[in-house]
Amino acid sequence: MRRDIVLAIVGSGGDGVISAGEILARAAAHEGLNVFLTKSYGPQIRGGESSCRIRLSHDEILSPGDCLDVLFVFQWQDFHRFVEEYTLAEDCAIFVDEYDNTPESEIPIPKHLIPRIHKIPFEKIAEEKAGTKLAKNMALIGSVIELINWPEKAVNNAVEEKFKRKGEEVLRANLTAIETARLYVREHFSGKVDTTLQYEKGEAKLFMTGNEALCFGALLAGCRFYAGYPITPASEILEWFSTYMPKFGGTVMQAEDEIAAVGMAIGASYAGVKAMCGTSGPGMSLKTEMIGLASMAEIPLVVVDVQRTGPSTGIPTRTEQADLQIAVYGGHGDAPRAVLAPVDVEDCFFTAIDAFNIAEKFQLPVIILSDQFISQRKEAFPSFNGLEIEKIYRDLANDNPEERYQRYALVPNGISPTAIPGMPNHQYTAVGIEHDPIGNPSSTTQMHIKMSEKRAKKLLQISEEHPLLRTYGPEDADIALMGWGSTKGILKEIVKELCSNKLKVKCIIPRLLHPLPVSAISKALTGVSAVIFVEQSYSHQFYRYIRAHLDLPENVYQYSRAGGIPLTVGEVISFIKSALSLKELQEGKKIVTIASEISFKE
Amino acid sequence: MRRDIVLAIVGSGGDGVISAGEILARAAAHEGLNVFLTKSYGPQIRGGESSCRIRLSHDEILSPGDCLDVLFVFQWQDFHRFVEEYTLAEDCAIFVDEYDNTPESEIPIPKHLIPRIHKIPFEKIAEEKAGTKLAKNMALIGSVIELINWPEKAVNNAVEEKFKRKGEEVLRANLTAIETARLYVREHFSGKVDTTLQYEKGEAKLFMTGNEALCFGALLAGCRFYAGYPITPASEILEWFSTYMPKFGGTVMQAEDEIAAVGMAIGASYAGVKAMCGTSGPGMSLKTEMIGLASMAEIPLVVVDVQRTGPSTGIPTRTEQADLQIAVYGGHGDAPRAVLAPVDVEDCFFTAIDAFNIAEKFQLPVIILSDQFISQRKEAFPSFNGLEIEKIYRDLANDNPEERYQRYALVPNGISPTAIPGMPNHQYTAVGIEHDPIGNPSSTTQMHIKMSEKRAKKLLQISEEHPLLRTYGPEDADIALMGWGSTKGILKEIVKELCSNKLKVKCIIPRLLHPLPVSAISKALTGVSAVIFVEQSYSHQFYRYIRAHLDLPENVYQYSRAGGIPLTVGEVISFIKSALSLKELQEGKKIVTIASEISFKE
Amino acid sequence: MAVATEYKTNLKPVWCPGCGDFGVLAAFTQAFSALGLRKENIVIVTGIGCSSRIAGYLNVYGFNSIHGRTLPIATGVKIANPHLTVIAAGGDGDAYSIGIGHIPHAARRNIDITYLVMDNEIYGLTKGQQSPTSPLGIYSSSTPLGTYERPLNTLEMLLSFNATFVAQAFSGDTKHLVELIIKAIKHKGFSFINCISPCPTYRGGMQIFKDIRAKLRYLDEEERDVSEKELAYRIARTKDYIPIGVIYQEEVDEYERVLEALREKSGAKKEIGLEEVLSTFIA
Amino acid sequence: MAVATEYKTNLKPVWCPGCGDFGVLAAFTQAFSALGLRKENIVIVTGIGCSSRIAGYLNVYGFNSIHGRTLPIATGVKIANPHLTVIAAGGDGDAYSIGIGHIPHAARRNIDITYLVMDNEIYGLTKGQQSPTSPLGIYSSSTPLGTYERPLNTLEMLLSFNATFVAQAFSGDTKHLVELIIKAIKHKGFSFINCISPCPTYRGGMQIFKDIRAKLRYLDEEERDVSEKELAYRIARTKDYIPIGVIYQEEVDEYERVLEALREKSGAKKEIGLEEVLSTFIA
Ligand SMILES: Cc1ncc(C[n+]2csc(CCOP(=O)(O)OP(=O)(O)O)c2C)c(N)n1
Ligand SMILES: Cc1ncc(C[n+]2csc(CCOP(=O)(O)OP(=O)(O)O)c2C)c(N)n1
Ligand code: SF4
Ligand code: SF4
Ligand SMILES: [Mg+2]
Ligand SMILES: [Mg+2]
Repeated sequence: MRRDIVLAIVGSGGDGVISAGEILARAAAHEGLNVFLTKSYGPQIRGGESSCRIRLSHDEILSPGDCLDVLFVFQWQDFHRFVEEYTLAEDCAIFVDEYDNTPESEIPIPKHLIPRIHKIPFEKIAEEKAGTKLAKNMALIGSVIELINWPEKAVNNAVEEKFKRKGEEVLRANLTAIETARLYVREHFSGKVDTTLQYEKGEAKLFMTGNEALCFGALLAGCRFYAGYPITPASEILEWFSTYMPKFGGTVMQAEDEIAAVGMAIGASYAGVKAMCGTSGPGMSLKTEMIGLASMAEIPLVVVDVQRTGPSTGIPTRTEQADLQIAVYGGHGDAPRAVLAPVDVEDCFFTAIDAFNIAEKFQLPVIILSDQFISQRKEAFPSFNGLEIEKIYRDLANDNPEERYQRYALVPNGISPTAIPGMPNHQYTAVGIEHDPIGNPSSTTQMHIKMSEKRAKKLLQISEEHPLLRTYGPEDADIALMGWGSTKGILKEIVKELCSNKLKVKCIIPRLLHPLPVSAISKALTGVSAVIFVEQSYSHQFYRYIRAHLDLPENVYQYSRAGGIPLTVGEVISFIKSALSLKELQEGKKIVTIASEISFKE
Repeated sequence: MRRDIVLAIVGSGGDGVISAGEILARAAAHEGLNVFLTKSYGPQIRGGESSCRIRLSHDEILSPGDCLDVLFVFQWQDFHRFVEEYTLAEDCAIFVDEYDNTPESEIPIPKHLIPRIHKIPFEKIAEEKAGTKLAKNMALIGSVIELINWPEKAVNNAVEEKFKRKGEEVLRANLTAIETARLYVREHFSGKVDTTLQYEKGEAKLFMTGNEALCFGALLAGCRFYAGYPITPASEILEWFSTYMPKFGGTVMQAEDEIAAVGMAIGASYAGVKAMCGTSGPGMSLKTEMIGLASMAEIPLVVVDVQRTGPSTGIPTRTEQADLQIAVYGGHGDAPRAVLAPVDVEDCFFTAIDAFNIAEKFQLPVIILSDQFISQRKEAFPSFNGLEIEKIYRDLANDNPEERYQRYALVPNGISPTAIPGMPNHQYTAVGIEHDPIGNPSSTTQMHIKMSEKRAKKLLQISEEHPLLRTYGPEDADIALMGWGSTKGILKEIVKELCSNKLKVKCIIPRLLHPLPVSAISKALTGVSAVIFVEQSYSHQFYRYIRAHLDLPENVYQYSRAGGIPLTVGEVISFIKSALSLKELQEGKKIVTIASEISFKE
Repeated sequence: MAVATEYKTNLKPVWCPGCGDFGVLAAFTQAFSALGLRKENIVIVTGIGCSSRIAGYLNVYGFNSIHGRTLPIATGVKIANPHLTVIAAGGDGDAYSIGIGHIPHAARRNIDITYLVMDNEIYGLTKGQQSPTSPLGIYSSSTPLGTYERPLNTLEMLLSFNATFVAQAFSGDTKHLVELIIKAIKHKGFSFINCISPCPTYRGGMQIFKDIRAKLRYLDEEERDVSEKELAYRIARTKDYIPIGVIYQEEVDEYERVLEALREKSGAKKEIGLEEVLSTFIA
Repeated sequence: MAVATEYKTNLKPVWCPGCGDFGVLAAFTQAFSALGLRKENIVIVTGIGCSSRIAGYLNVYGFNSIHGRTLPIATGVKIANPHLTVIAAGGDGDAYSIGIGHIPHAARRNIDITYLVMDNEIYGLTKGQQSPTSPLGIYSSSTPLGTYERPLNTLEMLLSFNATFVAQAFSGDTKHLVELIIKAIKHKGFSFINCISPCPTYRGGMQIFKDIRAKLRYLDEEERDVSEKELAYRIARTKDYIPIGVIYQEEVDEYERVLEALREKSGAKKEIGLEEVLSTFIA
């Protein structure tokens, strides 16, 4: 009996792998289980390999799980594409369609696991019971129900939901395929494989992708204008808003390019509507000039960058954390902005709200650094019933100015009350040119210094008022793992793992990346003797960035792996192990003595 | 008698201020003097205030000079615009046109300097002797010759050169105006003002702007394609090449925008021609996506960014050092590039050559960070007679590959021999998508890691093979000033000044900013107990960048002033003084004891 | 109702004496006054260039943005608040070189903004480089041997983009320009005016005003069917004279109206609670 | 002389079964073969999109660059080495949305490259969002209630840019496409082909091939004066049929020739010493 199980389903185009995965995952979320769903595809635009991986647990799920406990495959030839990401557990159970006749020598898994392969006649059941092999994913669903103890009722409901429009007959055929497979499996594998999950049912959970959660957050924060240009993995934001934004009286624009998209959002925000635009790396590169304009003209703006593997076109369908530098430093001149990073699907919701509040309160551009891993996976999390959201709107100028209205007044905190078109007596010109308090162009050094200071003052306030720092693990930890964004999951999992091995380890995850909450992080680092940076960027962008702003303890290690598949718990733990014991050999320090006591599960 | 003099001429539109300054400066350079010429204008597009400032010396000139020794003004009303940048020396001499009748209370200079004002009838002489007040700048030239001991013959030659096309009569009238003014000044001021410069004549020097020197360097390095889009202060590069490039069989393109400009340069380079594009901040923001492409596709490329005051449109005619971050970090993903910064006009020439050599040798984009201060001023420097230039061209693939040609072969040093269209049997596809050695798209994590490593390897080699570090001052200095680019001049001047005050100070100026030559800098920092960063960026971009890569000594100070007028020696020295004595109060350290001995000239 | 001068700020234009853009500034103020528009309900979005400085000289809401991006920003403004009168303005470099990619899209959306391009056939602010409308063979700072790229025919181009209002004006004739601006603002949808606005400093001196004036032909919009596309093309393509007036106009639903219809279709309701939205995503 | 298949690499296209782009790939190889071009003397520059993947499938020099920037890169290539046959290719999103700003300038320069746009009226690679050529009212991933922005007429647009060769093809008729590509490559100057190349996956299924075929009308280029602009506009603007063939062609000096003349005018000499250059700058 297991409390946590990881399974994958692999097939190609017409196999219905993705819809089977979706049905299963959604059903589990309905029963209050924790679910973590990722999908992966081959390079063909259509009809190529496709797969999904589901982790299911009664307890908190922090990562997709390093190894597969259960694998379902329709044909082995489709599996090649996924060997990198689908590592099999030693005690795994593998189920292959009976029709597959790949010679053993060509099965792309470690030889010693071949005996763990079992056959199920998915296609045959489909053909016989549903009259079409298209229903083989239903046979698979039936097998999963039986093998894993998946919530049967919820699954059947989900199947009904899906097929009810296609008529009673189709639905019945599918349900029969499910039931037949279930019975087949019970007959053949009962007691022979240990794949049963143990859990208690709970209240139905929300189940969505990071992109969807982000859209919800934005909508709730009051966003009523979204402009985007299609790009993987941010297109879903454009598509989601295309459906929902008009319902809320808002507007979504598919702009002609990313520059136009951010320009439209700036225009809408200037005119008083909370506005957002979204993209991935290549679009982010194109938006830098406009982000500088928003910073200079002091216009609230939210920009989402759903990072993918770079540079250039890179690998559009894969994840990476290498847009940190462009988010923080992209743009010529000193152009203050804030950068936030959500740490999981649910947090995409809250980050969007934080982003709008910061943008509005401080009148500057805020960049949300999401990534493919967070944005396209689905997670289940409790519903937000009764949640109260603080919604901030920019400070508006007094209705009756006595003198000429000063849009860029040099107020003590740097945040001068703004006006929006339509407000009488406050006509002003927003400018990207350096300017005096009124907004008239000024080219004196004195004015430039004053205005640079005005704009920069916002940063100090943001990091003090919204430090948004997350730490997990014991306060008096000896070792701190530092990471950001989507690596939160594995870092927290590693902290749990190491702490259960008697180490005192915490992880420190800034959700506000820029301005960096230096004092909050320094506080979290008090007493820490070694810091291990974990990130998914070949050039250590996060480590370099933190170094530039923070004095670090003496012992610093970096695990920086280029993007592609997400970091695994295993690879990071083995790095930590070797880093710390290396240290032991070299210096024999305290932390190392502890490290040598660790019994890593490898 | 002086060895060094700083003068300024101030007027408006029709006054001929700039042409007078150009004639004087060029004449001085002809006589082998050191000259440093900057110009400054009011906001009007035409006909507004204009001025130029000339520093003249027998010795090396490192900066425009903090204070004016001599000031010429046609009307005081024009001077308002320049009060920030034209600080008067206590012992200055001021010459105003007799016609100006500004009441004393409205003269925009410190009251106690009013007595140092003298009147010269520039306009009257012009009207009477040349028959037009347009010749008043000639009267000014005559006065300068006499007052400062400016090389008369060379000036007259320059004037002849300028007017010979307008006929004998015009020329004579102008020469008469010069001569009359000269005699007037001799009669009225001889022995009364101390403005005479002492120098020995030498060989004629080269005299040009930084933009021009950069163009020369590029041409010499073999650049035969330039694409630009007009932008202050980089337009002169486009304009210069428009004249010279066709003469050399090359091409210059005025592209439709900055993205097209860099795209064209990439295309030309891909096809085998050394290519460059140039811009300033806003254009740099637009080019980031393309620079990432060049990095990924491994195409040699030189991009010039002549920095101006930012962010956004900022102050187009003023200088700043705040594009460091976008140069080094601009672009999504990990996209290796090199960043070089020239330190003076002459160095623009060598930096262009270094840039092309690095771009070609390592097949990546190289960014040259010039700035308005370097690029638009003119300096005199010795001719390059007999100079031998090393010109590197990219490593080309073997003519007869046995197997399919691998453009992105995983060779040990990461620099795979390239091919250019037209070479038989080497057809390949250059790509911005992650790829295998052949160039075929690949989305595996393994391949991405390998290719990331391949591209990053170049950086290590660049900083080892081309550290391009400049230091001035004693090797065993206690204090190091660190700066880059156009601040070199004042830093070297400050080093001289402080060393002459018994302090042991050096300055460290990396010309290769990225990849940072960490070991060379660390070596230069050995034994240094305090580092003072001096830069012209409100957010300390240079300091942050260095911190991210280098461990610094315990005592670190930063003088980071926003752009506009260039940093002055005086403001930095007074910062240093207060920083070091502050330190003394706080900690009583060694360097401070020395500091207290300094007698600063303020 | 405000008089024309009230639409001006007291900021002194940086323009050269004789610059054509003074005429455009005057025309805008007169048109606003004639239309009785409230200052706070007008927004002018400009790019960068001499001409783009106009935003700062008008006492309305302004946005002097960056080079070439007037249209996206103006589009955002108009959509955010359709009650505003939104003007986009800039130079020929701003519009037809770096900014040209946005024009077809603003035109095909038929967003209700008025786009006035001050076309001086040169880059003024950067000191006289060629622009995409510079005629062949002229000497500019970037073409010391004369221009050699064929200029764009911008009227023809806008017609091909299916712009619903295409006109040409001359800033030397303020009165006529005022009339055109009024028509353009009244037009529902995207209205485009190519306003010939000479740069005496870098393109032809003061003489150029005379040269242009000599070639003008005022179009009579009553006399012909302005929605005749073939005729419009013929006028736009003529080399015999410089056509001034409305070249083409047709009625097509403006973008804001289309969006409103879309919202209705989607069942828009302005106030909606968190639960309502989220419920569909409960598994 | 190489046979058509030799112009193909052995990389398997990622395209969906039935994708129109297969026809374009075949046509290119046949045209290259028919023209007897050497593989190493051809360069194809593409952007990003399903269609842009074509570079990797052709055994010629290729540059699969970034989204929307084929023309600037191809321009650089051609100028750097005028002996090369330079093709730019991409999708309708690549060309008419993000990349549209480069087309008028390539056209007015009359740079000698062939620009072939695989127009499927949709964004294929990003999974089916609308493009600027999507007809009104179609359902796409980004327009769940149907498209509502009027599509561009790209032929009309290219005519207005003064492109010297404007044609339309259908990838379903490879033979005809081959002929057009040959004509386009032979044309001195900028040649443009809008190639209707359906996306059965996201835009109309396999049925769309039939629908298009039913509306085609092949133009007879012998029968009419292809340099008649008004006629060309009429053909481009027709709603009665889909015109296939050369819409317009005229002879204008190509850019490379203009540049060569400029070099001559400037007194070009290939080898020149350091001293010679610098001497003019000695004070
Ligand atoms: C991205 C960017 N590129 C270039 C510039 C420099 N620039 C400022 S104005 C201008 C063009 C001016 O020409 P035009 O738009 O015709 O306006 P005009 O001055 O003639 O009225 C240019 C290229 C800039 N500010 N930003
Ligand atoms: C700057 C940038 N923006 C967006 C994208 C994402 N993207 C890739 S292909 C594509 C459009 C594809 O449409 P099209 O050009 O018509 O080609 P097709 O796939 O239909 O052949 C987009 C928007 C990108 N790669 N780069
Ligand atoms: S340079 Fe030309 S466009 Fe600019 S203000 Fe002067 S006259 Fe007008
Ligand atoms: S999605 Fe459409 S355009 Fe792309 S390969 Fe498939 S059929 Fe072709
Ligand atoms: Mg202009
Ligand atoms: Mg397409």
